[in-house]
Amino acid sequence: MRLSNVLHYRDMRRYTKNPLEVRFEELLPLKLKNKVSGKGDRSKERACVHEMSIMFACFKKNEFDQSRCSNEINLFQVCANKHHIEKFKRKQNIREGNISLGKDNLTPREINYLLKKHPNP
Amino acid sequence: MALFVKHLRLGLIVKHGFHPLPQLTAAKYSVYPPHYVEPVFKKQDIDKLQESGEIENYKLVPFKAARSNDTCSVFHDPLVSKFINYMLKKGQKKIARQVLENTFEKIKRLQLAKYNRETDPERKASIIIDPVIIFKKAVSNCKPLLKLTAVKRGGSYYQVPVPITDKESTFYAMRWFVHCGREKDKAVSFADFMASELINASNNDGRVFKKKLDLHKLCEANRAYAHYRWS
Amino acid sequence: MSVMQKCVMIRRTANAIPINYYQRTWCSTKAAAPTDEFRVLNLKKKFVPPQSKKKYTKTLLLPPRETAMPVDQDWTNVWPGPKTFHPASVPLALRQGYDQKRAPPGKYGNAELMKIPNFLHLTPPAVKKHCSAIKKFCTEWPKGLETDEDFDKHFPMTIITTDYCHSSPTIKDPKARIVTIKVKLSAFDLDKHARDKMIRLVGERYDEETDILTIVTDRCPTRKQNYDYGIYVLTALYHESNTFEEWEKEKQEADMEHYIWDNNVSKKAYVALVEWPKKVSDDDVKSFSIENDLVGQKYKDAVTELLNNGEDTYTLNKYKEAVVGMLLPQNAQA
Amino acid sequence: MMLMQRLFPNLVTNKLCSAKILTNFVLRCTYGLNNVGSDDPGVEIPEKKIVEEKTSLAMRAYLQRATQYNSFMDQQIHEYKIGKRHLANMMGVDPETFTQKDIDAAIGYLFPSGLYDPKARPLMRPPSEVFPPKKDAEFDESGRPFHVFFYTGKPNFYSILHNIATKLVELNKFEDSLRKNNILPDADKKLTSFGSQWLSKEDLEKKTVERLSDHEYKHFVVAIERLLNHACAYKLTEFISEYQKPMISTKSIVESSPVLYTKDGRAYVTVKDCPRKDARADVTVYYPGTGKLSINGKGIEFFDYIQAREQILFPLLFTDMIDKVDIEATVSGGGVSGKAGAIRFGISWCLCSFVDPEVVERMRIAGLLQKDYRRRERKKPGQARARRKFTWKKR
Amino acid sequence: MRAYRRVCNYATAAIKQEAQYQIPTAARTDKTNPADHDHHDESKFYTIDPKTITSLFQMGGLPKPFTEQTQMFAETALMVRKPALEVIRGLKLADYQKPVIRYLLYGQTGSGKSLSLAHILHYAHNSKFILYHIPYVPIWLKYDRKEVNWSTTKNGLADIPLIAAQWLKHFKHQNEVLLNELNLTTSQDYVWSIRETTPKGTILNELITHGINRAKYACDCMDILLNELKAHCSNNKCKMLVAVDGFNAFFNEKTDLKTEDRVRVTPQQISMVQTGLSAVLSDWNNGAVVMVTSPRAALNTKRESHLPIYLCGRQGFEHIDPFIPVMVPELTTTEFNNMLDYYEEKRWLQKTGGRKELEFLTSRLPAELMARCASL
Repeated sequence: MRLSNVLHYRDMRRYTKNPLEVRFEELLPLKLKNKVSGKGDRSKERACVHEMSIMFACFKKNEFDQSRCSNEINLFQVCANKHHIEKFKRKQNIREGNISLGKDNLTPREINYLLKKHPNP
Repeated sequence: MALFVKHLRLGLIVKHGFHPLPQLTAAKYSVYPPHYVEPVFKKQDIDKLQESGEIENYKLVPFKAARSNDTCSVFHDPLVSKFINYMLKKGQKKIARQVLENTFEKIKRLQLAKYNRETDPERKASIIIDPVIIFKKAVSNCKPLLKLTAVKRGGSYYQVPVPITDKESTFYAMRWFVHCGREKDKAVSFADFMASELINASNNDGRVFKKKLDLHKLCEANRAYAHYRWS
Repeated sequence: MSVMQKCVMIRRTANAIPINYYQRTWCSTKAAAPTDEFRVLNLKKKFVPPQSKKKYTKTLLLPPRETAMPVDQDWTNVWPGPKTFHPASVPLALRQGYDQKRAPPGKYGNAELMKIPNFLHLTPPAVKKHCSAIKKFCTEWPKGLETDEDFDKHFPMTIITTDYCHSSPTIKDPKARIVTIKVKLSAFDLDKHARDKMIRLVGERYDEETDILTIVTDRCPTRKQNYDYGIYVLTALYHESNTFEEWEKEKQEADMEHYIWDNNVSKKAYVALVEWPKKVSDDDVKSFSIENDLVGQKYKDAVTELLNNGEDTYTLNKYKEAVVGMLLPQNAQA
Repeated sequence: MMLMQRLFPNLVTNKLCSAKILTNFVLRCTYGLNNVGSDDPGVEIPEKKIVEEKTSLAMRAYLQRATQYNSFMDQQIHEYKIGKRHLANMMGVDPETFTQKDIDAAIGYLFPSGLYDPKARPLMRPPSEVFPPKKDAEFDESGRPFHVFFYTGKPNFYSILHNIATKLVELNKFEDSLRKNNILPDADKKLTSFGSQWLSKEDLEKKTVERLSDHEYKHFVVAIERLLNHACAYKLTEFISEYQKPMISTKSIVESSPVLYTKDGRAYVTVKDCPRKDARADVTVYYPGTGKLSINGKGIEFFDYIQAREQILFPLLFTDMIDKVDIEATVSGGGVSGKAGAIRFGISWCLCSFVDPEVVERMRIAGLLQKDYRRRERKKPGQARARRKFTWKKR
Repeated sequence: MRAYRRVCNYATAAIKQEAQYQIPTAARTDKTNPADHDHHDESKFYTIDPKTITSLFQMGGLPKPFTEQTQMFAETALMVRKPALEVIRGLKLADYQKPVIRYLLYGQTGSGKSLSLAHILHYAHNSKFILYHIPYVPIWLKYDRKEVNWSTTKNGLADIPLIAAQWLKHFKHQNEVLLNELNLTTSQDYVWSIRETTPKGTILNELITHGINRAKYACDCMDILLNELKAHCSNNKCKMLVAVDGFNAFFNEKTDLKTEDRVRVTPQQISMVQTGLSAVLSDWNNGAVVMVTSPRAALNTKRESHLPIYLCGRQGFEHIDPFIPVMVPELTTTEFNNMLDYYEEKRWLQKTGGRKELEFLTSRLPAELMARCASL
């Protein structure tokens, strides 16, 4: 529809002649959809990759002697642990269908759920 | 009418469509009802519970029966009994336990010989003779930090290093020990082989320790794929 | 070539015949005229409406018998003997079966109720009635048999048989043939030898604790035969144990139940010890007496007890004491 | 209900239908009345003429069903009462004093069934126990539902959810007011779910007289847990405890075996038939003792296996009673670990009578007083063992 | 995970404890000569010097696990226990003009019978007894690809020449010094074959050497040696102690042995067994006999009880009657604690505490205690 409108020669002419006369046409409904894409859910950066690389660098320097890299190892493990717990929590939330309350960035799943409940008028 | 009912049922599904299904499929094998709690059979643990006052919470909670290898004895060690379970074959726990005890005896013999040979009193004191401590040290020395998992990306599989939990790494270490013990020469007994292996591992040496290093090196080589992993 | 042709031919005929055959038969059956005249080929047959189905007349069903039963009826007349369950004649609101969602099925058309046995003919009033009916055949309770001791005294033998009661009309059961006879051995009045022989003959059937001999017979097909056999066995046992056979004299030390020190190696050893360094012969051993020898008597007692009562800490200690007293008198004094 | 409403327009157009056909039709599509239909062929269920004016169709259908149900129940009760009198007569007892207990005994005598499950045996019970209860009318004569949530289809269930939600809102308000006055809710009073569990789905179904789906039950659990975890939930203890049930009966915790005395004044306790796997043990513990142990007349050397010995030691060590008691045990059946487990169980229960209740509680936490129900798992067809599957071969 | 954390906690706790713990020392006695031991030394350890050990138990006599342990501890320490003291006291007090007194040590498996016997042997060795010591009878009778021949001299009996030669070596090793000192000679001529004879008046040492060299005649040599020694003892020339461990194996129903013509031999059919049986007879004086019955020496169908008559049977009882039965009981509490102290002193037992547990688990049997402590 949009294409046909744009291609319509007469209209084209009209538009080009006097830009002030351009009339607004509502081609798509002027409201947001009740849905967001779930693609942005997963962050591109994997967890703890940075810590891992630091650790590997240290390993390389010290020929894989763990005792000399205890600090790096510790950091990595703390990170991995934290990530693991977070993952577990997230999974549990999904399983139980929990919705976080009073948080500013919601996951797409939560947004979808809320939008479904309270759609745009 | 039947058609209508069908629609109705469909409607129900649609209604709940975006709720994930509860886990109905997971088969429950336990004979105890789900609200039964694992027993706390070590006296120290119960004392700890009592000190923190948590014991009040368990007043009305039913506990599962203690299993037949649990005891509050001083000599009982959960890690050791776990290791026995890992190394047993066809449920022959009696034999597995016997073999591990022989291993411990052997460790003690070797260490005692070392101890008696040593003349310097300071060094003498530093020699650990207790086989259980040696065993624990060996296991903790052989625990890997990472593991490799195969992830399919663009039609080919990549070996991706992934961090692992503490439990899993303990399991890996113990499994390597068991496999290493099984790959030994036939002329050597499991106990002898294992004893030397454990002592070596406790000194950051030996086959199992090498295996861990190999894994780490492989992980290091594949670290470029780290961002391929799920989550 | 010719063979093949033949085959084809055969096949054709094989195809052809049945069709014709059936057609013909069809014709013949349909056209079978009742007349005596020639049969006529009726090509344009008229439509004959098929015979209407036989109409079933609804049988008149009487209401179930239970509805007509008065509440104070005599049940023993309604159900006099063993019979399979019948829902209409049992006036109870029975149910049997298990269904997770529904109520258990009722008694009508419930085969489960017919499968299980019932004792509807043996209700307490029925039993009472039977008893009162046979009461006239009973005799008085004999005097002097009031207590159990009297009973044991006058009737030492107990015979146990079992009758099986079934819901089915037959009362036969293969287990009814088994007869158990129980007797107290003390009732037999046996002497020492006979009693010993009896116990040896009977073997496991004798219970030492209660002194009861139990004989179970089940080899004959009827109870009477089994009973007779049991009694026969008991009689035979009694007489056999009372006879003293020639070979019983050959009984040796090893067969004896009791250890007798005097004719054993132990005495010889003791005599040899006392008489040391003299060599002792068998006659010396026999003639040796320990009448005045306290140590020897103690030793004898200890050995006899050890071997008769079996070894345990007590008898072994006693033996040790005796032997130490004998061999190491200095030690015993100290 | 919606279903019925959808159906009724059809019926309205079909005015020629007689009342009888209508009842039959309705009967088929209502929930489960046919299940309880009389199995007596001779009984005709009397039908009341229904006043067709004013009343709504739904009400009419309901009334029909109700009368049908009531008359059916009346019939059943009548049969039961008559049967009871008959049974009393059969057994030669006075029918006036004939109780349900006597009925059960008499039925057990007359119809001796060896069926394993007692539920499957013949029975004669009052109909109120046999037939499940029905919901009462949910709307008035003009078809107006009584309940606000009538059109949800499961009014009782949703009213529970509604109650929970309103209470939650109230609590929030209460908490806000507290916080405004700078009072924090009391942390000590916070409720916990220890020792109790939520009503199971079946219980909730019984409570609401409605069939619930798994999702709905889950919703309920989520909602009430949220209520329970609220900081001010202690205000609603009663409401919450309505939907809780205890995990163990308090009776089973306290009860221990009675103490008996020997002739020389020693206390002893006997526990018989202690189970573990196929083994059964009878254990006697004498209290002032010196640590003697006899298993089938032998000492600890009855068991070669060290783990079995440790098992027998376990309760004694746990209660520090090794050289304070004498133990006698006879055990039969089963294997080595089964025997040891059975004796362990027996010793633990015996020791209960000789130690403080505090130690008994500790023993319970250590899992010594719980019967071990685990048995060998059966092998399944299509599998190599109990759980092990055959190796997967593509072809 | 939680379990693992718990594990780690324990480990650290154990290390901490060790730092504070004072390692105990076992009670020992200074008297190295068993003849001096009396009831004050009971339940204490005494050390046997290595020379005696090599001369006495070089070729068997001590249980294998015990020898391994002594090697590790670099000393041989025996506990002075009541049954051994009792027998030694008997040996001291006995009237040697009377026929020999027979002692029978019995007790449960692993209660320390063999070590008590070792103690007695040490005493006998120190007080110049000739030791006629059979280390462990079942070794003779167990299937070990042995060569079994029918005897040429005794009808119906079988020889095990190699084992007999081995035993003669053992005998020689134990008694070489004493035999040289005493200078005992044979009392008659022995003709082995046409070319080999042992004339009257030969020293016993030579007889034994002959037996060792010509294994064919070892069994006969054993028998002759016994008879000679018995005669010498009766003539007051020497004293002899006959010690038989695993005595009840003489009365077993069968052995694993087969002759070359594949006939199964019973123990009574073996000439060495007959010699052993004649050694314990009391037809000689100036000596003593100590026997040990052990359930482990019996066939594995007959190990229900450890009492002597059950193990030896009526026949065995009559053979040795009258004898002094000496029970070797399990350890007493002081003995038990001393034993554990000893192990801790030698760093063999690494875990402190849990003594009550060990007491219950092993029912205070020393051998079992040793096995239990091995992995702790």
